[in-house]
Amino acid sequence: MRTNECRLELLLGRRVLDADGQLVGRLEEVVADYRDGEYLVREFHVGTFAMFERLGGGMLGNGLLRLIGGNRLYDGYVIPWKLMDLSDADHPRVTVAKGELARIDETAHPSSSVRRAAKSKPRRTA
Amino acid sequence: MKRLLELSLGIVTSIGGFLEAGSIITAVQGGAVFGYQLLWAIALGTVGLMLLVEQSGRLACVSGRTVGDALRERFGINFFVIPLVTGLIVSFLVLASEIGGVSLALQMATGISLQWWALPVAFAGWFLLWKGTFGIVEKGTSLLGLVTIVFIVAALKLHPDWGEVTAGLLPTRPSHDRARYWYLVVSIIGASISPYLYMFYSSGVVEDGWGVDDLSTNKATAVLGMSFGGVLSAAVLVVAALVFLPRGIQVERYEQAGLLLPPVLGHAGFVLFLASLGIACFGATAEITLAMAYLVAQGLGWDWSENAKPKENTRFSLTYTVMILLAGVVMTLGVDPLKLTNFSMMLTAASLPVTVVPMLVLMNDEALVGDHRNRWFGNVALGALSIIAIVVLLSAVPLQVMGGS
Amino acid sequence: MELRLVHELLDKPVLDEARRYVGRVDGVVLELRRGAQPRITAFEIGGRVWARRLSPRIARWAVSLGERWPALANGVTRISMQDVRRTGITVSVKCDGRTTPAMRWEHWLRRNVISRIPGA
Amino acid sequence: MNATMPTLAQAELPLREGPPTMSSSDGGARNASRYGWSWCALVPLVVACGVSDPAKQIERAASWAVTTRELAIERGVGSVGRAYTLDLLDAGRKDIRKIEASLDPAKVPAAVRSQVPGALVELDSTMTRAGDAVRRGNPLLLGAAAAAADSLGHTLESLGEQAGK
Repeated sequence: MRTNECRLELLLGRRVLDADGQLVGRLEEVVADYRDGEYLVREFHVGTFAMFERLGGGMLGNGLLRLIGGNRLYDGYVIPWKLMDLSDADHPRVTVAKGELARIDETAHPSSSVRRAAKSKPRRTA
Repeated sequence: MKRLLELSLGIVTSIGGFLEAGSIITAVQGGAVFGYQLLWAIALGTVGLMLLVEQSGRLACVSGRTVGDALRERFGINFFVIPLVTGLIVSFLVLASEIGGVSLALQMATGISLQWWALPVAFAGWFLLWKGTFGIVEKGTSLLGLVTIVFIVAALKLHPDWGEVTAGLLPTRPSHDRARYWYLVVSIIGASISPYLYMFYSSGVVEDGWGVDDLSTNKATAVLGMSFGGVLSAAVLVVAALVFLPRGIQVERYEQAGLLLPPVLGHAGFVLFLASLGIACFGATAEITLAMAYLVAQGLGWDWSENAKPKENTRFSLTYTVMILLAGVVMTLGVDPLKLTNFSMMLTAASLPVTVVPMLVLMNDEALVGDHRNRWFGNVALGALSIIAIVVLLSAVPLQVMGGS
Repeated sequence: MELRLVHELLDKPVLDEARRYVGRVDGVVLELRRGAQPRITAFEIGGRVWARRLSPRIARWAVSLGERWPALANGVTRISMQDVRRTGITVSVKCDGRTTPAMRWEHWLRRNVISRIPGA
Repeated sequence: MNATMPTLAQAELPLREGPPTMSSSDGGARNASRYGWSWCALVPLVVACGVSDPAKQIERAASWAVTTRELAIERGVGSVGRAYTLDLLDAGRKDIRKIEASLDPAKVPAAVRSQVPGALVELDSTMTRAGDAVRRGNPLLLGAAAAAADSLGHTLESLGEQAGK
């Protein structure tokens, strides 16, 4: 494995800290664009269900929490590729403070129940 | 017309395929000790199974993904390993108890010990899977399984007091043997809602190539088929309540169940009981073995299909070969089939949350089922079932120790 | 065209050009480049790959298992993203599944085990 | 009791299921999480615990007495098979012997303590006589065994109730 390679499946669910060592959340999704024959990573979606953080970021856990209206608790951030430092695969870090990151727009979430909930409710501004 | 044929065949096969070692033995023991009091557990189990079969069928019709596929794809390998490992352990024990059921029926008919019958039975099951297609395995064994209607005939012949029977449908607290009562409630639920059933059913939907326009057939098969199956299981309990309870016969040995039908139907009753036990358990043997191979192949990404020739998907066909022969070997070691059946039913009930809870997420995932998602009713029912499954899981260990026969 | 790696690629079934079921996307390889967007170079299929996701102990056990039966060890199939035609519920790729290591186990069993059982 | 239960992996319930949490840095992209993945309902290896309560054991003996009577009657009219009858009688006698061995006289209430062992011995001999009758195919002997089993059933049942009080 060449040194500058890293594996998505091992990154998934990792806790991501920001520049000040604050917890941003767990890595949930990586979004890429297909441009001139290549798939290039555009952004990382990182988030946690605040209270349920200790329960771990299992996909089943997230799925269930989203189902029972967990998105009011969901604290999600969009991290552009530029701001993500993956040099140490065990400890992904964000190069800026958490406050400066854009929040995840839940209205674009694949599952419609999340989208509906997000639309119907004014966003909680951090 | 094709749809009507498919519908009727679907219902008939779910009737024939409903009873197996666990549902027969738990119903006989329940009726013999508590009369009609446990009918509500059968009703609850049947409704739960109806729910899960309809939903897993809908999942497969709409997305073309079986339950096994969806568990791996939606939740990743880290979670999938849990239903995989628990599913294999539990299904293996149930498979061994089914082979035990067939072997015992042969022992009761011939006097030759079931330990000699175990491997031939396992081999026969393997041969059916090796040479047969999905249709033969599911439809064939289930059509033969219609012999189990003898329990309804026996129940009607005994003229039960229908008032008391319906009273049994309401949950009541036991007057005696409290631990034994709740142990049987959990075993009955485990016997009716077995994960291998909806894994097998959803794989069957994909094998038969059902699509969105088969949703109505899927719903009818699930509702009508399972409810008739529930009636069958209730009939076994009613007969035991009317034959064993008044005489004070408690089922300590599997073979005692052979005395269930003779007082009602004479020699024919004895022969039909052996046929019912043997055929129902043989059908279940084939189904469970396939369900285990489906779970492994779908989860780990091997090609799978019972309709294809074994050499076309070797890992799938060798998986079921190893599973069924290994289970056959277990029964030759002299494991007591009654204790194994009760134990595996309890374990099945305890392992339910691992597959029922994820269904809540799968059936609401628009990427998978689109606008055929669960309506509020489906979610409330499945949510209630998940809570029951978790309560059952938490009560499994104490009940097994106190109530275990 | 947007691709959500976890939701539309990871763990999804892989079909080759003849729609043969080759395996599942067990891992996705990202190439980190200084000052440029990370590139998704390939995805991998193989027991060793998903074993590593469970825990290092299981990963080591899977590797040692592979060394003990080299014929059986189907190794790791790496398929370049250039060959990916479509993603979503399934991932279809432009290559012949039969030549990939993922299917090696299948062929080995067919030659050495299944052929010995009549009526396969 | 010949049930050899298969041992089940004892695994702790994973409080945290799913991908990794705090990862220790022992180098390499080590998947740092540690969770019990072969979680299967914490069921320990269970040897079905012997029913030690004397009242229950006497009831079990009463159940076998009634089973013997039913068996003799059904065999008499030819409803059940010969091999089946002998097989069930044999299994019953084994169970009766197990009850005899595990019945602790101290636990049995004084009122019934004297009668129970005798009843069990008589039940065992009745079942043996029934077996011989079946082997010889002698309906008279079989009828006698059925009657004996019937009366034993009643006595054991009443002994069981007294023991239960």
